[in-house]
Amino acid sequence: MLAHLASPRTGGLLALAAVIALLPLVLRNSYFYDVAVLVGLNAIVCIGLNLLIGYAGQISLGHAGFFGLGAYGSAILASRYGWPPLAALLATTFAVALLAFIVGRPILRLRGHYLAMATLGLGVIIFMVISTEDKFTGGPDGISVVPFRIGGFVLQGERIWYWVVGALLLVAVWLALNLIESPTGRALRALHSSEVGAEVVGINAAEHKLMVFVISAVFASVAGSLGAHYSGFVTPAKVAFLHSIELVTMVVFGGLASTFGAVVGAAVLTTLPQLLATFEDYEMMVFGAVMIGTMIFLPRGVVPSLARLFRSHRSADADNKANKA
Amino acid sequence: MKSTLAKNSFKRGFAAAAAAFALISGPALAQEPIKIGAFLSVTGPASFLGDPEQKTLELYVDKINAAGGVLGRKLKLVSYDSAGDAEKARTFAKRLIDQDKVDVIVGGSTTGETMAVIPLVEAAQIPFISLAGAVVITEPVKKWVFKTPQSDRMACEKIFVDMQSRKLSKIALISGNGAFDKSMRAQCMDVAKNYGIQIVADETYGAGDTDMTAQLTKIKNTAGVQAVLNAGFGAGPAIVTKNYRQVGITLPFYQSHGVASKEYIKLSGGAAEGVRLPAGALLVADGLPANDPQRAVLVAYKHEYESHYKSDVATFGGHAWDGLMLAVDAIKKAGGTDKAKVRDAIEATHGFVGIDGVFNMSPTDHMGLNLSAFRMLEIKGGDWTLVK
Amino acid sequence: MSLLRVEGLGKKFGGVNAVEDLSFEIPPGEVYSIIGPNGAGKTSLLNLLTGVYKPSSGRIMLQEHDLTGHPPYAYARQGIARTFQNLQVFFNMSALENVMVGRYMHERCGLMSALLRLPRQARADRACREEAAELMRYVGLQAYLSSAADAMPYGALKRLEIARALATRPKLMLLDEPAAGLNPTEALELDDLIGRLTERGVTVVLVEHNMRLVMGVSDHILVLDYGRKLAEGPAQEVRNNPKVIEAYLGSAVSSETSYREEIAQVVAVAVEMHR
Amino acid sequence: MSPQFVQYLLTGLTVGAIYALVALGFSIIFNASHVINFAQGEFVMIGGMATVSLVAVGLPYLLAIPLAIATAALVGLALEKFAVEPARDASVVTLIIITIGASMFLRGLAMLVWDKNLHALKPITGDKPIAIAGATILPQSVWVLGVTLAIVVALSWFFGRTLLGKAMLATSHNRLAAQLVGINVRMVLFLSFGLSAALGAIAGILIAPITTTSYDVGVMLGLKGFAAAILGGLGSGIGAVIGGLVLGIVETMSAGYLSSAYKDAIAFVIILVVLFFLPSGLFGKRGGERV
Repeated sequence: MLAHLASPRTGGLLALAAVIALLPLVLRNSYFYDVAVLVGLNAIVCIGLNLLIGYAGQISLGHAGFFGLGAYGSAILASRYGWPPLAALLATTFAVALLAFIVGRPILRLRGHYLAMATLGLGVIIFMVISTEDKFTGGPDGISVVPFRIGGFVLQGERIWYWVVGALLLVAVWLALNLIESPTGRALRALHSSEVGAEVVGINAAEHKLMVFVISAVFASVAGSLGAHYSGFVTPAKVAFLHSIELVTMVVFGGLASTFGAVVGAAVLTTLPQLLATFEDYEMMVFGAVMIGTMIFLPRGVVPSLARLFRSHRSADADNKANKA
Repeated sequence: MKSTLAKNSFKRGFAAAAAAFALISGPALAQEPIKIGAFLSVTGPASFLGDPEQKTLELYVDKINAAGGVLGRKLKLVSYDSAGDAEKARTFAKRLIDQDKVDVIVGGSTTGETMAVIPLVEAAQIPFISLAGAVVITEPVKKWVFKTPQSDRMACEKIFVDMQSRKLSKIALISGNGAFDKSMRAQCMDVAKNYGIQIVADETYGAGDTDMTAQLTKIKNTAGVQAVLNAGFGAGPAIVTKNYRQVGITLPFYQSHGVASKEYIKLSGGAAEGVRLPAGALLVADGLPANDPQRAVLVAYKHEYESHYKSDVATFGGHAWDGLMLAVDAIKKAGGTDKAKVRDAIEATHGFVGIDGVFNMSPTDHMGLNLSAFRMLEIKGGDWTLVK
Repeated sequence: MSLLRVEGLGKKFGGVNAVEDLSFEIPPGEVYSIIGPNGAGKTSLLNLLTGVYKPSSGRIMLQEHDLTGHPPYAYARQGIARTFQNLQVFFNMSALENVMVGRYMHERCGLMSALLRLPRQARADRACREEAAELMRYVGLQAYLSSAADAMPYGALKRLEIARALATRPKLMLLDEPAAGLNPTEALELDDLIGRLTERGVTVVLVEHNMRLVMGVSDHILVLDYGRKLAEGPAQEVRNNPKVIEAYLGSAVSSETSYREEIAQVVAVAVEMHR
Repeated sequence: MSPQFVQYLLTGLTVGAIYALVALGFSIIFNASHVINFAQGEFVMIGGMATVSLVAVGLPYLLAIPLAIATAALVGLALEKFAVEPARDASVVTLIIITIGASMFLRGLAMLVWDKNLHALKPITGDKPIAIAGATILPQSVWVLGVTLAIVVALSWFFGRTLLGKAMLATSHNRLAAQLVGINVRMVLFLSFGLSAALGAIAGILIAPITTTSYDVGVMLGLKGFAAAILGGLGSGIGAVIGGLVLGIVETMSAGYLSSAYKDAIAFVIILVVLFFLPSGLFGKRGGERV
């Protein structure tokens, strides 16, 4: 039983739940809650993106596109056409999944940098459409979004959102961990390492890549929709290439093929600009230096590199003890 | 910049020491500073707005403090760089309200940032003076939201009035795909018919584009065009201006108030000669007649800014001057920092002579400027001149 | 009734024929070896037989199924499994998980049950884990049950690929130079393993340079030269075929195999050092 | 050919030539290291901004330009030494993140060292438009096209005729083999960053008189250069040049004949379509993995 608790699955989930439950003790005011909510939303996107990049070994430099489509889909349907937000969210998510499914098939035939280019291009196209079609999207100035309401209950205020996003983050982590531990997840990891090796044991690599692409798009879209309702406003900046890069950076920073890494990456890189806020002229330089430094000294990302360090430390300890005995 | 940083942290240390001292020596020195919050696009694509705005705020907060502060209290500027990102702006606004507990917010260099923040300031009930241009900010009127710059609709109107007087009725529009450009383009299309103006060509270029001859060639080959209007800021209009001469268009050429800084003339080289644009009077401050109500204010600001920063003054910094001074004026009138009273005082502003014009706020007008705030300028001999 | 039938198979790269007009049949339950000098097209043939390459001409039939032109996973689903000369181990996973991946086809699970980890899914996963462990013991990898794949020695990795292939429950198993890079003891153990595979009812296709191994275990042998069939028949017959002896076994083989073995040893050492 | 078409073509070629120079930089580094250097655009920026600041302190072009190119090359070498070299064995994505980090660092640094303003350079030979078949072209555009052509010729001589060039080429084909025949692969890698930084700087200097320059001018040009390199096929020199020119022409033709608002989107759609049929770009290396 104890061993079960210590497994990364159960133990990690419990630890994350504990962090979410205890964090309000140090969140002094609604500004802190606000940053925490943003961390949660980014973490959800990163968990999905990590399935694609970290586990399946594909890359996407266009995920802000899916995030943005989620945000704008909800914004337009709920605010402009008065749909109930939940219906708008579901319809948007479905549409984004469908889009990912349709474009994913040709795009995912590409490899490496070509795939990077294609996804980047996809993101740019989505961005251009959103910032040009101002009749629907409000153009570069953005669009206001009504608060999220289910039935008579209105989700408003950072504190309520904190718990909602916290719960959703737990669910997202749980889903991702489940998927990775399933035959499908093993298939994804297998094709990351050797596509031909995976194919000859009966895995349809193209189908799996497409599936995980769609899943990651859905994670991004849902987080986008929620984020739009939470902030009450969306601008094309959330769809831009730089936001895609930001997301990939969070994933890599936290650690590829580590679901908790994605959460840590999102947490660090979302709060860092807040810490650097008073040094606006140095912010970009420091941010860049942090990225380079982390990648050089912790090339696997923060969580896996530290876990490895911790493990080797522990096994060295164990060796020492064994030697003494 | 480094010096300000050092200064800031020095000031912070000083403030802390002062606060500690105040605890010992009693209420006489316990005057809390008045906190002015700001979020500006100091970096990023709109830094041409945010940078002079930030510099202006820093300069004048120091100046006011040196002169004894407001109501015997020092001003304290808390400023963040929102880099043109609405999401960042929203979070920083939250930080200003909840964490820094500022008394009034001045800022939002761009419309997107401003609009993202409005729900927050309305909910927190804190006076907010935006430095962005679009009409949507103050139309419809929001209780706690004001703005200082002339709106883009006024820019269009000013241009169209000038076109009317020159009997130009068919025009081509070329604009960037940024927020400022698109908003102005939409406003111009909206009000064009009121002035009998017909827009016969409508071209766009992207941020970072290096050449607009394709769009201008298209305009050149559009039948009946009598004038061209370019809405945009930054490198775009400079490239458009150069390409305009390159493809050999000789029609009257108008720019927007987005290029109202010396930089534009420099960047375009000789190509900017003869270009007209609407702008605040700041650019021609020294050339204004002595009886112009704004002259004294403009000349003082211009010289203060230019001697302190050793760079040309831009109208955008003026927005921040107006924002800060309107707030200070209102705090004085309200006799303190009670938010509701300050708000009411801002709304009651009348005959306030600012950089962007003479402000007359009212419950139905939270900008308080009319078309006279814009002057029609023409570039002659590499400098601004007042038309007529 | 043959298990696998190949008719007029050909594969061109650019203008070069890697495999040309090849026809043969593999009877069920046998060890069928494919030999030939380097560049004879042996690995190309294996790639064709597993769908990794699409043939330029000819047909590949497994029992009554025509698999020509299908993707590799379709071959796997019809019961063809393989190992690789250049290891295709999943180094980002544990050894056990590598074998579990081999069970993939028999773990049909819906996306929803995977995401929600329904009890059924958890049970199936345990069963899969147990069976994979069983297979690892079967190929002699009991010492590596809790190892990460990237922490295993070269010889063990070769057997890991065999275990993974076995996990697909194949009718036909293609081994691409399983003895390359192994030390003599390990190579000897391989004889035994191949023997046990056929006992399990798996038909084995063996591509190998180690003639001792080939002659020891094969029922039929196909000799390739420049992508064409040089000879084919029962092992005994091929061994005594004067054409084969002359063209291949006679002069080239001894020097060639030893050369190859040397290379393989170097590679194995290099792989070890690389870790 | 209508004058309009000629105008679009000339414009497209000028814009495309710049993309081609940036794309060449991508290709050279990719060949040597299989790294996509997302800081390539920053070299363009450094070239332009360094020239501006050197001219501002009174240096003549003849001195300022070589100095600016050298500055960029030094930055390129430093980037390799301090950011890429220490992460040699890291995964592709990790290296991408490192170069993205480097680009942010350099942009931030440029903002501090120089400023946030836009700057223009004086055209090398005036700005009186030249008329060609009813269309016009700026003298500076002629410079862009001419210098690009000269660089392409020089590079093909360098890679085809010089020992160092051949060594770099050999390294790109087979790193291990190159090492075995005694090529100092690490040196090749090091130099490739210097060379491609210099190319980027030249591009930045050439366009500064046309488009103005600023600390963040590299973002968009880097992106377009990457797109051009991919379109042409990564690692192919001729691919980079053709990719750049095609991209430039497609953009201007789209702006001229279709929609100026969607010209970038159209360009990206065309890249996607090309990749769909040619997954390694127009001139990229074909062939899958060996099993």
